[in-house]
Amino acid sequence: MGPSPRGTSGHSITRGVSLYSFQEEFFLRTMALRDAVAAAAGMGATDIEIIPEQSIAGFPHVSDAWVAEWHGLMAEFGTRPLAYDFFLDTLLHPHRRLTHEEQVASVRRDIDLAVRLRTPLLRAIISTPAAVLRDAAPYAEAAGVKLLLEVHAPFHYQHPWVLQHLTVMDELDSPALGFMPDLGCFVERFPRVVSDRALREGARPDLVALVVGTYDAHGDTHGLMDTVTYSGGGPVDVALARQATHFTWRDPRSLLEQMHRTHHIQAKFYEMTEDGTEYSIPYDRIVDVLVEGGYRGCLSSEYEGNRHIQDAYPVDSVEQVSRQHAMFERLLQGHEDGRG
Amino acid sequence: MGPSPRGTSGHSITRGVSLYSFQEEFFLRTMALRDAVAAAAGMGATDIEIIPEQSIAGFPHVSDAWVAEWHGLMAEFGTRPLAYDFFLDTLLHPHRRLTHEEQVASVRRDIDLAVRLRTPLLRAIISTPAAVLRDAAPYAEAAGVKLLLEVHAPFHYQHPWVLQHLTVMDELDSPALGFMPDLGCFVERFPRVVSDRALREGARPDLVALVVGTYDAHGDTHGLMDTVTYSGGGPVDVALARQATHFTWRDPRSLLEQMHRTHHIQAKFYEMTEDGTEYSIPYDRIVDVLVEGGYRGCLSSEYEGNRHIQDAYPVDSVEQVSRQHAMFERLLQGHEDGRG
Amino acid sequence: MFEKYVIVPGTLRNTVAEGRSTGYEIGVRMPYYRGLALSMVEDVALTVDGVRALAEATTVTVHGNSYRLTELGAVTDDRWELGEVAVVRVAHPGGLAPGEHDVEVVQRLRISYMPVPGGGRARAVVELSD
Amino acid sequence: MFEKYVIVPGTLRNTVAEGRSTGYEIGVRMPYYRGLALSMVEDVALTVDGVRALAEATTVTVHGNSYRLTELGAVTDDRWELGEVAVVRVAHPGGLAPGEHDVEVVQRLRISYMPVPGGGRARAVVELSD
Ligand SMILES: [Mn+2]
Ligand SMILES: [Mn+2]
Repeated sequence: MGPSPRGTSGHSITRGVSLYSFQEEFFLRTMALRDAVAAAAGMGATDIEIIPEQSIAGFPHVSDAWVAEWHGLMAEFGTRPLAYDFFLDTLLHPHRRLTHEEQVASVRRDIDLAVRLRTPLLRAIISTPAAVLRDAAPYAEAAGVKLLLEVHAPFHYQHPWVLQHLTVMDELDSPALGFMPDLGCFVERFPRVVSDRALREGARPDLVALVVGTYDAHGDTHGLMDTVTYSGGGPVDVALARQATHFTWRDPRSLLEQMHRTHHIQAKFYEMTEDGTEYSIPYDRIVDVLVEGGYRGCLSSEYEGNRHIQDAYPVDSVEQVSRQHAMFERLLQGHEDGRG
Repeated sequence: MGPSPRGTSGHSITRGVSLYSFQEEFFLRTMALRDAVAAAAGMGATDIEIIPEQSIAGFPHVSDAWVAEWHGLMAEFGTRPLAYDFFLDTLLHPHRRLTHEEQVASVRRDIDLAVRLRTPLLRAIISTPAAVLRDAAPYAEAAGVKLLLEVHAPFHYQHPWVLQHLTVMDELDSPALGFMPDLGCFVERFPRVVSDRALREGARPDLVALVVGTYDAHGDTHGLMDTVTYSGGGPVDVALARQATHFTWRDPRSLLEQMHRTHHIQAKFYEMTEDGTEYSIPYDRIVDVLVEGGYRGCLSSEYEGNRHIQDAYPVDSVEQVSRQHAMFERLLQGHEDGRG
Repeated sequence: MFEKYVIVPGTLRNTVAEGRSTGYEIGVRMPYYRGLALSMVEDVALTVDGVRALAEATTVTVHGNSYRLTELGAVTDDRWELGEVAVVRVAHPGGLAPGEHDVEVVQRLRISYMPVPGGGRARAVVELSD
Repeated sequence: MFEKYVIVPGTLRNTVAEGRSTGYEIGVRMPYYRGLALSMVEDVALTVDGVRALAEATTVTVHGNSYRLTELGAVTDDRWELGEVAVVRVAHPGGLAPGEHDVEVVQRLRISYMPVPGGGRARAVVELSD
């Protein structure tokens, strides 16, 4: 069920696409599911990650016809279903939070659907309480799927919230629990698609330079909103400063800490440039770390640049994801001489 | 004009009180200016810091009679006027920011009044732009007063905003510019007056323990609000998590970095316990650092606990400030054997 | 996110019953990257030419199913799908005058993993269609 | 900060002109530790028994000087002093009924050094005085 090692090659990393990447086209109905799978296959991706709440009208009621179409597409394009991203709507009702039992039931519902879609991995959204995964784990184990906590910025393996999950994982020692890092944790440079949009919306160039410069120097973003306010910045400037506190940079080697529990990776990106690199995330060093750690799993494209350019530019998610896959291929190639 | 060294003693630190400390009593009219000065003198403080916008009705119009009363009080109680806290209302008008010239004029207005009150030191609020202090410095120099930027949490001497001020200070090399650290930068333990109030307002004890524990371990407060949300916390819990991101802890030795430009210190505190220590700020180590650095100036009490207990308890600011001064005396005594 | 696509041009119309204009309607998308049960749609506030529609006078229609805005909180078994153009109707006797109108839509979404409300604000000048 | 002291008990009264109740008034303090020029007082919104007073119907009086709430933005030469009990008056023909009322005051202050508005919300049950 896991990705298959490539025999003589020096790594065991496969390439995949999360359909999250095509949210712009799905939203505007310019691409349908078939187009998306065809596009992924066309760039040599073998693995498909799906967000059912995005791709399946009528969710959580999914017809057998829809499931049959899904598997038909996989067969037709030679791809395999790999991951299923679930949400957990603890605030479903206006005046009360879902009980623990209702939360576990929500995860079980998603496991049932994952079994139908044949996705062996489930993305547990970072907000999922450790106790909920603990109590859903036996069901997942019986179903032969894994529940993988998406470790998303600003979280990390020493964070109090993630430590609660680690405690459960240590106690339960279940093959059904693990992690799925989102590479948005490793934003080394401030994404220029974000600062460029602020400029289009009237941000002051000197304040944009201050925010970007502070972030890029990995300086103290505490008080950055205040600094922008004191400098006479307006709402757009202050919002940019706030965004600088939402991105995080940490050493990609921190991925090694839980490599034995890492079964999937969401390869978040904001902008693949024309020269084939990601503007803000150091994919070259990240891939080196993954190979060094013996990561066996998928790099699953998660394009999130559309929201930052859609106001002014046409969005071409397929082109962006294609560039990322060309980069993956180039970087993985460097490890296919058996030295990994 | 500066504090006078104590001859054979090992330090040159004086004790003062900022009238900010009596905000509860001023607000409720249970103390008047005379009571406040008498209280300060009664605890052996020699220096008085005033916030004119708090203590002088009719500000910025201050009568000669008021000024005469002020100096009369100083003479009567044997205290001296030391510091004047100015604000800078850049947002005075609803739809436009004060121009640079208007901001400089606002500081000059405060310098003029400081001369009348004979306070040689002015607290420049942290939001004051470096260019405003640069252009007000000659006027301050001529008036024989100093404009001291209050370095308040979350700021510090490496912060981009403070670096702008350091650049101006380096360029101008004026005796009229310097710093006034607020010891609220050194909150080592989460103030229990804050967490206790959250509990009174219905915060969940386990979440309060999480927030306090994370802060006290000097852990990552990034994502703490999210963690509390994911754990089912409500608005009071989330607000407490937000407060944990507003307090800062850093090594008191960082005070040494700009000691040559440090001419005053605001001795912020939240709670003096019955055993005579501040609950959250390590005053013992701070005083050691100040003596080591040869600080010549005042420790000016700034009690800020009232707002956290006023909902449930009677506020006794005089008792709190008295305890702080007993602590100052004890800690300074340890350096009066000439070893400093 | 998706602010630009929230207000759908060409969908502003007066609603008519028995030959009289009873109000107006407009097509609106949700600014989010997945569908959401309607119970988590806390508000869809329309303001046309500076006049804010009352929640009590507003209904939301998704794929043919109509709900009062004030009753959405109970609707856990129907969803506003990704990119779906919902029809938001406002009872406003007399309807809108012909020509262009300044339309603002403020949406508030209860997103379980966010400590602050989701949604957003969109504004556009829209011509009344027949 | 100071929320507890914002609404002053014993100050809720009907205002009377020519024998008729023209509205009501109440004493209110500003939740801040210094005085502030009135131009920075962005809002003092009173809600009594769930009915929100219109800004246009509200005046604020400090040390004998009365201003319309909607015109405070221009008042840079008068201040609401620390702890001063301002009188907030609302034109409301007929006034309030005798007995207890649920009073809420929401203040918004434009504090130059804060990236978000200052002020706050206070609520209390207050008995109408004669
Ligand atoms: Mn992700
Ligand atoms: Mn201070």
